[in-house]
Amino acid sequence: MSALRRPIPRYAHGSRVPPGWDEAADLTKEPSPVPDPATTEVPATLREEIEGHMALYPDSRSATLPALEAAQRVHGWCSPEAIEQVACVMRLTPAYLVSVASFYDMLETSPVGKHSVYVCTNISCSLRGADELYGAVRTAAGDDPEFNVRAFECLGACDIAPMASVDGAYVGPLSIEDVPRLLDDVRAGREVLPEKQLARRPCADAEASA
Amino acid sequence: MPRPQARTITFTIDGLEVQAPENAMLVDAAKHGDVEIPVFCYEPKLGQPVGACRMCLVEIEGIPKLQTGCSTPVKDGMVVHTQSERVKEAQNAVVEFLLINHPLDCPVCDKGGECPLQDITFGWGKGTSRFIEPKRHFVKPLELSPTIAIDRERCILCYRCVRFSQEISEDYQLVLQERGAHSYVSTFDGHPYVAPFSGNIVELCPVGALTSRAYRFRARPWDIEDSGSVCTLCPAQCNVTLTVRDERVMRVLARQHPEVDDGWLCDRGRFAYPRLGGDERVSEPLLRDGGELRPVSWERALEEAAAGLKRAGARTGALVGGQATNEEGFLLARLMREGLDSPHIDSRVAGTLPLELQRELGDPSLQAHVSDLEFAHAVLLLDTEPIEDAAILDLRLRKGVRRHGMKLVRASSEELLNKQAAGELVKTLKAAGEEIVVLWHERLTAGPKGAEAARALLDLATTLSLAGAENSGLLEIPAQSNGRGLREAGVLPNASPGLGAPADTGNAAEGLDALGIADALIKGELSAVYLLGVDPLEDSSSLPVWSRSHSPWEQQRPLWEQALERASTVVAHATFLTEGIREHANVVLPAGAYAEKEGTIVHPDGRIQRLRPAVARLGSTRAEWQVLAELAERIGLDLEVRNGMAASQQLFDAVPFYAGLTLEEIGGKGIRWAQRETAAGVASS
Amino acid sequence: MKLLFDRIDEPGLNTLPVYEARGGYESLRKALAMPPEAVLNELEASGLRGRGGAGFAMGKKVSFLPKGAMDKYLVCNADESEPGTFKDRELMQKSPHMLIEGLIIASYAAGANRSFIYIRGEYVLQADMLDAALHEAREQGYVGENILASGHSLSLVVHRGAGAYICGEETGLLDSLEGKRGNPRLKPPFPANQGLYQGPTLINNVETLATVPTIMRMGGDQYAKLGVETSTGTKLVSVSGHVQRPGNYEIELGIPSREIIYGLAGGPPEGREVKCWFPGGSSSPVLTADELDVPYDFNSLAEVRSMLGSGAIIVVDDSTPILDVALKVAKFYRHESCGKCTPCREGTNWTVKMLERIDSGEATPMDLEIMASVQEHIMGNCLCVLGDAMAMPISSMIVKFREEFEAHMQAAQARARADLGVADAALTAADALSAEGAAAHA
Amino acid sequence: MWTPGDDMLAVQRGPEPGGAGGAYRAFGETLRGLKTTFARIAEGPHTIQYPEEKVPVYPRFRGRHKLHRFEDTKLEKCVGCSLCAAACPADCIRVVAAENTPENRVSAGERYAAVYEINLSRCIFCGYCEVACPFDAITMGHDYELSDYSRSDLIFTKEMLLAEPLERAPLRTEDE
Repeated sequence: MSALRRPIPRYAHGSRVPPGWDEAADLTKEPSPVPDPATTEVPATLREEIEGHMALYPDSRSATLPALEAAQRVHGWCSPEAIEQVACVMRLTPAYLVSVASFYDMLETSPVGKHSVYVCTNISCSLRGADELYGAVRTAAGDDPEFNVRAFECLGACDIAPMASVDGAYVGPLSIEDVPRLLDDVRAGREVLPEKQLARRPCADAEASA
Repeated sequence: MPRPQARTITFTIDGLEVQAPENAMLVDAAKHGDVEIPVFCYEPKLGQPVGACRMCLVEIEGIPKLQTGCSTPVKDGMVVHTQSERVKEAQNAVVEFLLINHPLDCPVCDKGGECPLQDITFGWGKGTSRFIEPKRHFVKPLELSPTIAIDRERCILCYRCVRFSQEISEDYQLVLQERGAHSYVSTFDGHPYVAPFSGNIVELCPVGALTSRAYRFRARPWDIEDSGSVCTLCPAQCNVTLTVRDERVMRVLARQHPEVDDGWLCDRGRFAYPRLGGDERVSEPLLRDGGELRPVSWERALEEAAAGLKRAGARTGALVGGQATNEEGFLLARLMREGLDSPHIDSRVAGTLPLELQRELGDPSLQAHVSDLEFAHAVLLLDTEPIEDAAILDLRLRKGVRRHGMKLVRASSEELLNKQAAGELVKTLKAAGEEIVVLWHERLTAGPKGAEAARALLDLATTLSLAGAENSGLLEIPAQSNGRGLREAGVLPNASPGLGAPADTGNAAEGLDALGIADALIKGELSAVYLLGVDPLEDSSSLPVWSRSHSPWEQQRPLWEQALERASTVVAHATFLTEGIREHANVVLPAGAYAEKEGTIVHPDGRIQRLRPAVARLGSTRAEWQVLAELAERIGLDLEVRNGMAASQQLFDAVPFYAGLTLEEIGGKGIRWAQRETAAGVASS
Repeated sequence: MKLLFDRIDEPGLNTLPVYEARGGYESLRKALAMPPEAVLNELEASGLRGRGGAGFAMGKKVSFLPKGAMDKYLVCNADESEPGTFKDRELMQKSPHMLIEGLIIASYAAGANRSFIYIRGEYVLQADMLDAALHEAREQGYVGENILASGHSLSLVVHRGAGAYICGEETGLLDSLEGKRGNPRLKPPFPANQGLYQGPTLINNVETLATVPTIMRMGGDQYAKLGVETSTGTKLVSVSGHVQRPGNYEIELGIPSREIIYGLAGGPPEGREVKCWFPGGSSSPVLTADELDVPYDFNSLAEVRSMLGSGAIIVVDDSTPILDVALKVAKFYRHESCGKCTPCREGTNWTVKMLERIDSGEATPMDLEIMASVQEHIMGNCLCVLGDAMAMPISSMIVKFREEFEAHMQAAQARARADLGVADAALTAADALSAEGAAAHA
Repeated sequence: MWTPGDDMLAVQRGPEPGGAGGAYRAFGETLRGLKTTFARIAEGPHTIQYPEEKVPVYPRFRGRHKLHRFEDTKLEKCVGCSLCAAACPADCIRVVAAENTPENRVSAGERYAAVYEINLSRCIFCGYCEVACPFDAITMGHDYELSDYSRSDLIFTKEMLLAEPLERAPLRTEDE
């Protein structure tokens, strides 16, 4: 295919337009103020956790991020339902929360797989072959709905480049050969590539480790 | 709280020495020297500047980087350049950046011709763009709410709309989603942005991204004329600019008045206008003929109305609605008292209050300003929910709480009447500070305990020593828009114009109040009723949420149903053919909507404001003063009114504390009579 | 000289007993025995400059806080997101108590009673380590009411972010910590006057705070003797990219950069040469192989129009086209721009599009001029420094590698033309075939 | 400044009155005029028998306006932007716009002209509307037969402007 006739780039949801841009308000819906506690059901553990976070700060609104993170853990993503539950406990409007949630990369505003595999594709990792690694992980994961494979901006582990964060655990340096085992470990619920876990890596500075 | 007083300093801008208030933002200070610094995101009404659009970059000597004029307070001796090469290059760059993703659809854009982005591109842009990549394109326009359309292609992310939602109306419904170049303005999960003040975002938008669906494509700026007037849909009486094309109101915009509306407008005031020219309007005189209202000539209608009223004579009652101007009320009161010898005229929904109390409550030294709601230490809301009773005051109270830490206290008349609770209330208020405003609703004085509550309110004012104090006082929200003006014009059963004794009118007898009139009609003691701009049976529940108004007469509805049924003559001087009028009126005389009227009305804080006709009267509608004068003539009374200004003059002459007032003095911004020398008149009358 | 990394891999260093056995929290006791002003003097005397990127003198920053009784806040910026930087990660993971101790001392000097560690959400392990360490410290009475009977109280919360580079910008971090979108704020007012919850706030990087116990132990004057005059002390340097031994190294400031890249990190792989290197994370203007001998300290790097930044060296060898590096960098900043101010939001987007066009053979040398001019227009005109962070490296690359950009452009054009020729030929052939088919049908 | 002595103008005078010189002075100019007349007799009459015969106009002649449609989609080019009305110095154009809907698509853009009227009794045929139009939707045609019996008939509606004129004015060829 010629460069001059290259296909028009599309977003992950298949549109040429970023998600959300083309969506109108549904006029049959009512406006969404702070949810009514009487009609919004919140799982007791989630409520407890959010309230715990709120108590830590002078202004309870500071707990927004931890609260959204907690809700995402329960619901898998920041679904409208999850947002409403957080809004109900924190006494904020759902719109405020969705605005915050969509700002941050780690809060998902559309449904995703249960296991997150963030492959760092920023400069240091890409210099050492991260783009190929990401391609390999994507291909290997295929359309397995269990996985949420994402190219991520710098994860702060350039010393083990190219690397990935698998459900929060950093592993690296990865080669393309490691990919099948990585996914198998995740599927099996094992620790992923134990020998490549960052947690076990000594400091590079030889004198320091001495 | 003392209002900010800024001292004047001198600074240099573009080689010009300019005087400006200290610490004013450079953008504002520059205006004192006739220098314009372009802005998009800066809007002082929205609170603290955010410095997001970077359009206002200026060079300040002594600071290496360019600074944003919107967020830099001006200091004495500052030397500012807005025309240097560096500044020009930065301005060109920002315009170029903004236009990268802004579509070139000015010909179809409603904002075209009155668009700040167009103006700034023309004035401060380079005129060319080096951006050759494809622009983004997508579906547009999209609905954001029943009244507002959003066009995200045009959005320049200036933050004004979301700041309004979050910091002014504080509803947190409209937010920015995603980040960076993907950011877009939206709501939660496709819920519409429906809020009492949502329409303001259309006016705030500096591009055509947010447009009013009702105004969409109706006119271009060169097709229209602007006409300043006052919205009479609620007692807040916001100042508005009516956009007129082909003798129709096409749009209602806010007309900033810091002492009335602070530059905002509620959605009812903004979007209810299509109703003003709508199908429900009465456009010609109607006469009941064989159980049905049929159009007739003015002559015929006036004859019939006069005949009916004359027949009833002193057994006529009159009810005046809040949309009526002072002049209309005043002329009708004359017609009733002098022409028919009937004192039964009322405009108060809450019923009669002894004249004494009325005068004391209206004491000029006790009256608070609207802006006091923002600067007082505490505001007591007595028997009122401002968002429903006078919506725009809600924003003012929020501003007070948010910006000046004002304390908001709510109480009901029961608490006021309870000694202990009242004591607590005083304690709470005094704890907040010395400057206290009591915002109370007319309903406080309704019912059997009304007079007692009014007395308690006056006692409270004395306890808090509100009289004559700075940023303090009482502020009444009348039940009807022009309630205060009608009372001052003498549209009360127990007072003459200027709250004088009834004897001043030549008829010493006290008349019946609204409820009394209804009662008397049922009992047959009265046989005719004149309804001026009022339908006591009006039901507003069928209207869309944003234009719904609560009829103040709702509670009296069952009584009036019977009363109108029993009345032998019902003359309705009406704008809309509402239920009660359609069912019960014998004669319907068409009246104008506020956009067609001339005359004066009085704001709850005593500000006399002027209504000016923006559009021609609908159909064969005649001016109300003219109709009343002709009616009076047929009854045998010459009101000596030959034009609208004469009616105003008569009113000013009749009310002692309006003495010497002229329409010119009222002007476009109105005047508080309490601040005129004649204010003393209220006590002596 | 290892101060922060001294026996960093000692097993159990992340636990209180091991840390205390090494003399941990002694500095805290020493500091609490002194009046806060004295502690502040020590910090000023040490000449310690902030290790987060801006390099502002730490002691001076503390002294900017208003005096008097009011709610003051101390925020530790552990949102280490600058590409190439991973020093704080290692510190927090292996020696969390050092950070906590430093934070308590700094709070004492600043008179702050509430503190927060804002750690990026991706650092799950490190945040857990900190939480565990904080729990131990609280149990031991190092954090809480009336610490070691000194009268100083401190509450400390580990706050996890959720993935946004811009939250590493101090005011963006504050907004994020207040539960909002992490948009940077307008300055002034500076955080020292109106920061978190509108109160006076001191914000410091992890490494800066972790250095504080060492300074208290050594004394400010002794510490100032390390390094060079304007850049005192030791610094953790993260070396990554095309080097044989990527990782964190603690160096004394002022040593030649070559020593770090070739000496410590082993230099580029066999047979390759250094093409360019970022001395302080991906936001710093790139330097070439000719500039490898520049002393690694704040001022020397500023003299060659670059910066030390967060101390992250990214080495790019000659096997990588410069355009790929530029595109990676620009795409990152486009992704991370918060969108609040115009030049950054639109400028990063535009730059990426222009770079992509160069790569696809649709650009002309004029585009390079436009790109350079766009970078000029971004620099200094933005609300925060994120826009500059893209504009600086990109414009330095255009200056230093202009020929390579032009060559790349020409090669891409030739490639595109060839592709187009092939495509045209194919089309013509297809047309001929269909014409034949049509003829056959007729 | 004019000084009578110095700035004298020498006027060449003809022969004295009387004789051949006198006759030339009396009839010379007439004869010269007649020379042109007689020289043109061979060309035949130049009178145009209007309305049977129309005067051809130059290609850039500005006659009655025309509104255009797109050739392929037949949608109107006019989007009702009203810029022509803004540009019109005689204020003779009135546009009322409306919004296209999927069911009723009139123009290519979002909006279209629901009402488009030109009051030709006011129009001064300056062509500014044509210049102002961003979509080339309005052009000045060549028709100049615009008389009518009532003023109101001279208000041309959108339909009239979109329709082809009944009779076209002939166009002058290059060398005419």
